[in-house]
Amino acid sequence: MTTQTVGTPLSRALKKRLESTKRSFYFLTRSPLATIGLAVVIAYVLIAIVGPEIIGGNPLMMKQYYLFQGHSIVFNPLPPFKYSQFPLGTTFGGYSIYEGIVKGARNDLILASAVVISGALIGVVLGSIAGYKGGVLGEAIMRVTDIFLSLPTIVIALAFLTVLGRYENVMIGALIIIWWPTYTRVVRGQVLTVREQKYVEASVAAGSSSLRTVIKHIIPNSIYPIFVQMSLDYGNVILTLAALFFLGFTFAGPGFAEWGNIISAASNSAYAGAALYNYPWTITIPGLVILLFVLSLNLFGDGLRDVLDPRMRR
Amino acid sequence: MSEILLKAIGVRKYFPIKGGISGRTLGYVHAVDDVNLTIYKGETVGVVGESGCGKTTLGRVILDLIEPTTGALFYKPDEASVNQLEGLYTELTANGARELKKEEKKILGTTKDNIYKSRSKRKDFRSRVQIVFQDPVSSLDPRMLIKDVIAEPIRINGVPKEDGTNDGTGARVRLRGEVANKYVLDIVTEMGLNEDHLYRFPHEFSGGQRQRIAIARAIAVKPEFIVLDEPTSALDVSVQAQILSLLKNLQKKYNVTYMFITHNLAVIRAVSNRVIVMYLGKIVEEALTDELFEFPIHPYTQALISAIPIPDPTFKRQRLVLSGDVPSPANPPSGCRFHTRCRFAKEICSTEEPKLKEIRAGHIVACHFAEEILKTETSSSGIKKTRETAK
Amino acid sequence: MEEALVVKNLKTQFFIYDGVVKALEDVTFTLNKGEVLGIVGETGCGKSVTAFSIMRLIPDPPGRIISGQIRMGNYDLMRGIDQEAEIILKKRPKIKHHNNVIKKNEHFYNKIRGRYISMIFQEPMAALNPVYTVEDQIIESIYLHSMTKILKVIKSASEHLPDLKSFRESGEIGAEFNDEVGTELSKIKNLKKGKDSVEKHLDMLIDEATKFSEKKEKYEELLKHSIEIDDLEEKLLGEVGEQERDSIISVLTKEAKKTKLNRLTKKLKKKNPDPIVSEARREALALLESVNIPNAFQILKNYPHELSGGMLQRVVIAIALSNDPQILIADEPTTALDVTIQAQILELLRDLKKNRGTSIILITHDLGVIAEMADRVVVMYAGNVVETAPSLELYHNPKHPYTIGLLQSIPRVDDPTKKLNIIRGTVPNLITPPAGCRFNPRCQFAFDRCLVEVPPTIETSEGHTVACHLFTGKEVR
Amino acid sequence: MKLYIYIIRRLLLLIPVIIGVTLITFYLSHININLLITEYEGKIHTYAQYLKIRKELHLDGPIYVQYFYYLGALFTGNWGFVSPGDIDPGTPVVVEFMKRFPPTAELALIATLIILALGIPLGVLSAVRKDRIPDHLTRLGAMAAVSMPTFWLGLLVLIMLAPTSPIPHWLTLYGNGQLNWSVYGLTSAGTPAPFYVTGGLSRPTGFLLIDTLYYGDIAAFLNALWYVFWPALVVALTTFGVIIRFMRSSMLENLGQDYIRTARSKGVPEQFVIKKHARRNALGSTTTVLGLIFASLLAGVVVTETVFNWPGMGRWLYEAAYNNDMVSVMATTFVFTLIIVAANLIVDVMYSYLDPRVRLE
Repeated sequence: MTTQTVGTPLSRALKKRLESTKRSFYFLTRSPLATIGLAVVIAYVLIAIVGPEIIGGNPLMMKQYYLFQGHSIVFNPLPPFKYSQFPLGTTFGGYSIYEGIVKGARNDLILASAVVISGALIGVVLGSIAGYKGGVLGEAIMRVTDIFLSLPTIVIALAFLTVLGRYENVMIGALIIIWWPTYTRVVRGQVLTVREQKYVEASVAAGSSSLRTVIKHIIPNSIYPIFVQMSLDYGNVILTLAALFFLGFTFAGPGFAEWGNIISAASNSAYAGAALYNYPWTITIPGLVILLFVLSLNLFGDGLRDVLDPRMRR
Repeated sequence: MSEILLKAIGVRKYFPIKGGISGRTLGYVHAVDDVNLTIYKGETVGVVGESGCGKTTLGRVILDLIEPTTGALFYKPDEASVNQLEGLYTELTANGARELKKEEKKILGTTKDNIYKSRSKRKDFRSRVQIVFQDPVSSLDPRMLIKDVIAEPIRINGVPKEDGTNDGTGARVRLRGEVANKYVLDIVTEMGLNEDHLYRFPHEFSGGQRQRIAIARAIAVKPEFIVLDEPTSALDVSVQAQILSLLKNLQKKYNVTYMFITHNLAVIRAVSNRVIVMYLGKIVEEALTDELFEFPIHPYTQALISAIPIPDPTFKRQRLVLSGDVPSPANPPSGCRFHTRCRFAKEICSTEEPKLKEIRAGHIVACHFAEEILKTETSSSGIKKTRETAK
Repeated sequence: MEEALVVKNLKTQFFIYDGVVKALEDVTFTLNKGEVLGIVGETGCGKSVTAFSIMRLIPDPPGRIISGQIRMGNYDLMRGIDQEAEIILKKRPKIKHHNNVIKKNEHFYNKIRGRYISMIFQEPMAALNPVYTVEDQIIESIYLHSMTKILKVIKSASEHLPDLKSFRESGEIGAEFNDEVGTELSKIKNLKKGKDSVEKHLDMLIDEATKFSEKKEKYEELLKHSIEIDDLEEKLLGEVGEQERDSIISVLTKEAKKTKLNRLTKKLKKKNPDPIVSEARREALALLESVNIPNAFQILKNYPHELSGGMLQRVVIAIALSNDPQILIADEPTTALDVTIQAQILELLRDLKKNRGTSIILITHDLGVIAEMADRVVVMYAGNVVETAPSLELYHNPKHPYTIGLLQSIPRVDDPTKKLNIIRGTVPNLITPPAGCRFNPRCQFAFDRCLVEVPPTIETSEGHTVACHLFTGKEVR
Repeated sequence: MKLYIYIIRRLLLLIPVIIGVTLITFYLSHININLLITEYEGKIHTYAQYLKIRKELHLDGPIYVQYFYYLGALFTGNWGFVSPGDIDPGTPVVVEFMKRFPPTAELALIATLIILALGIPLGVLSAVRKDRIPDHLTRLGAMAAVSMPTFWLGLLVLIMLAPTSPIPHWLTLYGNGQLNWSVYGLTSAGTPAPFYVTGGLSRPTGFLLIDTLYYGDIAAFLNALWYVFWPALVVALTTFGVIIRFMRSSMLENLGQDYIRTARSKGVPEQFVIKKHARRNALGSTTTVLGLIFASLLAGVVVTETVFNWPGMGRWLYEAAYNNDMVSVMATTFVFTLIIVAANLIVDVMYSYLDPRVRLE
């Protein structure tokens, strides 16, 4: 250590930390796809925050375009890039696709965040209990988790929406019910491995209480896989939400700005005839928006896993 | 010998084996089975045996890190109560109570001062004992700075008030801020590390350095007793030598008592005063170190000693290669547990369990034929004797 | 003495994010026929990398043999390594793993591994594939290299069918024949595993011989083909021109595909196996018996997780011995085992050397094991060979400061009064190894020359070489 | 442990799971009593009548009694009737189920086959060529596929294969991309369908592919295969990324194991190191995620059936949910859950077959 004598031990240590952060960053950037993924996700988040404010109007609903033909109102789709007011065109029903995408970003992100964060919180609490305490309680938690894990995702959501009505809370609740077991399982698995580590035993040997051990050692060492799981699940929640809206289980009417809802509006009329083929942008554009977001999340999550998984480093 | 530091009576640890259709308990792994142990102040007790013999579990039970199935543990006990308890225990075992008995559990369990049963005793005990583990990789929390790793037991337990005293009577104080930092720095300097190391994470250190950190963490609260669980097994010989000498210096300075668990008999010989040999959860032989290595009596100890490779090509001796593997502790052999691999095994060995008896002064052996072996065999299996004959 | 293996200037490096790990720098030693050569050193000194380099098992990426020569008898094992190195250094870090040159060398080397050089590993628990039975994994090795032998044994067994039947009746092996089945029979006899075992072997032989006679033409054809392939392999190992070599390799590649090793598992499960499988199984049985496994026939059917560590190590040794290799590399064979089991395994290795005359490279960090086993010892430090000497000489007259320090830092069970001597510091980081002698930061005798100049290897007495500036004498290289 | 003992043990472990599942469906179907008695609409005029019907349905007792009756009805096949507003109002749910199950099973099985046939080799390829072009392409492709909304991909396929699309006519899907229901004999009305030629014949199994073969109509069989293939492909594509990812990582893990080194040290050619040693082990651990994949596959089936107008249970569930037909929704939910539970059972048995260590525990 003769070479490092500049500065205090702490500043030298901080410098080292910086090195190590750089190193982590290197591992992330080694996969350019993960970096792109992160950038795209950040862009979506920015759009979700700023976008609806710039557009103005009701931040939840899409603008509707219609014309009078004689005495009746007609909702014909508008092609993209033709009218500055509807830059991406409209769907059947005359909803602005552009507004749907921008405002939908906010709605989708809020809904998905609510689901993923609550699911992860429930998972961390129950998983830590099941993993660290074990015993009858732990066993019971895991059995219940197993039961919920064997519920098919969309099916159970549809059942909830039928029985309890089509409300926002029901939809979020149903999705949480679908997602919490995964987290419980992941956390428990992590806690079980961490619990066997000698530093946990050393902490117990030093007289540390259970709560202290869990908070100081177990949770910090088992939390990272949860972040990976969250980033990957986030995309799945978005997909499921879109599917539910596409199937018509919207809680706020057909004009609600949600990505799946735009496609729903487009395709419902498409059943009528060859319309689907004639107005392809009505489903292609919103679909690509979903695809890009979910793909970016997955790419980022995958990169994150590689960085956090020490086995991948060499 | 000097003052008794620790006394364990009738300690058993059975781990249940779950399985079958309903996940009920199918049987027990007899990890530690009916062990009586006395540790005196200031000594180093070596515990030796092969993997699966229960030495690590014994270390954990002695430190109250896992709850034993039965047994009592006393810390600096007063003589009267120990004697009374030992009397009760001999009485019970004399009646052939090999199996777990409710009565035994009751008697040993309710005795006052038993650390396993007394909450306040337990807390006090925890602040006076420490453990160092084998695996230097997993024994330090990867997400903690070394500073915090070492400070953790100090934060929980405080340190003895008068500097350097180690009689367990002084009150403990909790250190804060600069004082605590200074204290930690002093400890690591003593371990041969420097201030820079405090602000690093465990993965930035080599195996030997990590083991130094683990020892620093253990010694930081000035404990009276440390269990060293294979502290050098994962290290290279040159580093092992460094750690062993560090441990010796610390013992001299702080007057701490060690229980040194290892499978390496050479290390045991180098560091310990007294050796306990375990086989399948039982103590089979116990003696002072030199005595044990020169006059091993139990056939297992003899085989163990003869199996140590000696770094000297001229050293030739009679080799006692044991046949077969160690039986499963889930289903230990009846009678003497060693009889399946023993070259002296007779019928009695498979039916009757030998008791520990004192064969020579301070030399306790559990073997039906101990006396006969002592008469005929010692000269060929002891280390020193063979060496002399070889030359 | 005849040389079994000559390793010269072997250099292996690992290319990782932090830089290039110079794991082996100029490693040179020879292994004589029928001796046990011990390689000793601490973690990170390059013992295992040496073994893996000889076996060409360095995980790639990130590791690579950069240069060096390895000769086994008349065979040059490092053929093509310069070509490889050229490609690697040019294209690093993005080497094409499936580069043709590398692929060709791989095929060439598959003929060496398991046939001429075998290896046993440190962790017997991890060294066997958990989803295949013990026999599957032994037979695999026999199948790959000893097909001709199998077929020859079956053929000669069918010629001696009446004799075998009469042996079976008497339960004893009588007259000796001068052909393949004769050798096998005397092997079985030498195993001394009792009547049951002999009968088992004879039963299997009779069964094979009968089946052989039924489809004689098919198996004769197979035998002919197999001999042709063997000749080609022989040719490949010798000196051949580039073009011929390529053509042989392409034939052998096709041949390798035909072995269909993944079907072996199914074949072994059949109730009525074909004679080739049956003979391979019989040989596997004989192998297990030769490494003193009790109940060998049952063990054949077991999965690795059903056996103890000691047993598994015996199985691994049996696999290594399956084609009677000339050289056996044992990489810390007893480190993961208990002392009493270690004693058993060491005894087995000793017998092996005695009975089969196999040359053994024994790699370990335990100087005690080396003292018991080795005829000659190579001491390695930080990727260099620092001292080579016959065992007795090394222990009683060590020259290199590292060897001396190492010997003095072991606690001695036979002499507890001896004070432990400490080598200060730790093994250096091999990305930026110390200049000059790599041991200089830890050496108590280091002087200015050590800091700049790499010490030459000097022969101080017959067969005793040391790489240290403290000594003068004939420079070996 | 013998394999059959393991299976028995695994079957016994199912009991609590099934009880748990019935508890959930019971809770859902009894939380909204009004929905439960909608099928009596028109019969209820007075409060007394309401009470009477409530009694008939055992909805007035304590909760455990209600559960008891619910279980009884569940296991005796008395699942209620399809509500008005659906395709076949008034049909017993069990009868409807018998019609709806084969199409879904057919779709799911073919999708599973596609997943396994694509996912496993691609996962192996990706691992063997780690960090090279095939690996990058496979991973990116798989990830893009799983990131697509199922319904969106379905719609794209429909656009591509619609009669108005410029592809050759015989490649298009009939009737604007919608499979004609009469093929399945579910409705009496409808335009002529490929299989309609044999109309009036009974459907011995209800499986399109099997029935066409039963009557020896190869042309109809190929046509049916074409119809099943596209929705199955959509389901498979949006699901198989998981298996590729898992196969890849478990291949990589296995390739780093010591026994791979042992195999190489024996001189085993590289292709067999991969085929025999690494792949078999990786398959073992990959089966553990098959259950999860199957669950998400069924979710995809629900959406895909709706998009393709496939007359299976998913479509039924969608319609029932849309029309607030709670009885049908609960029935399909229960059946879907049972299918997943059964799939998990099969997966566990497969795993224990592939990896002998599992049987030991």
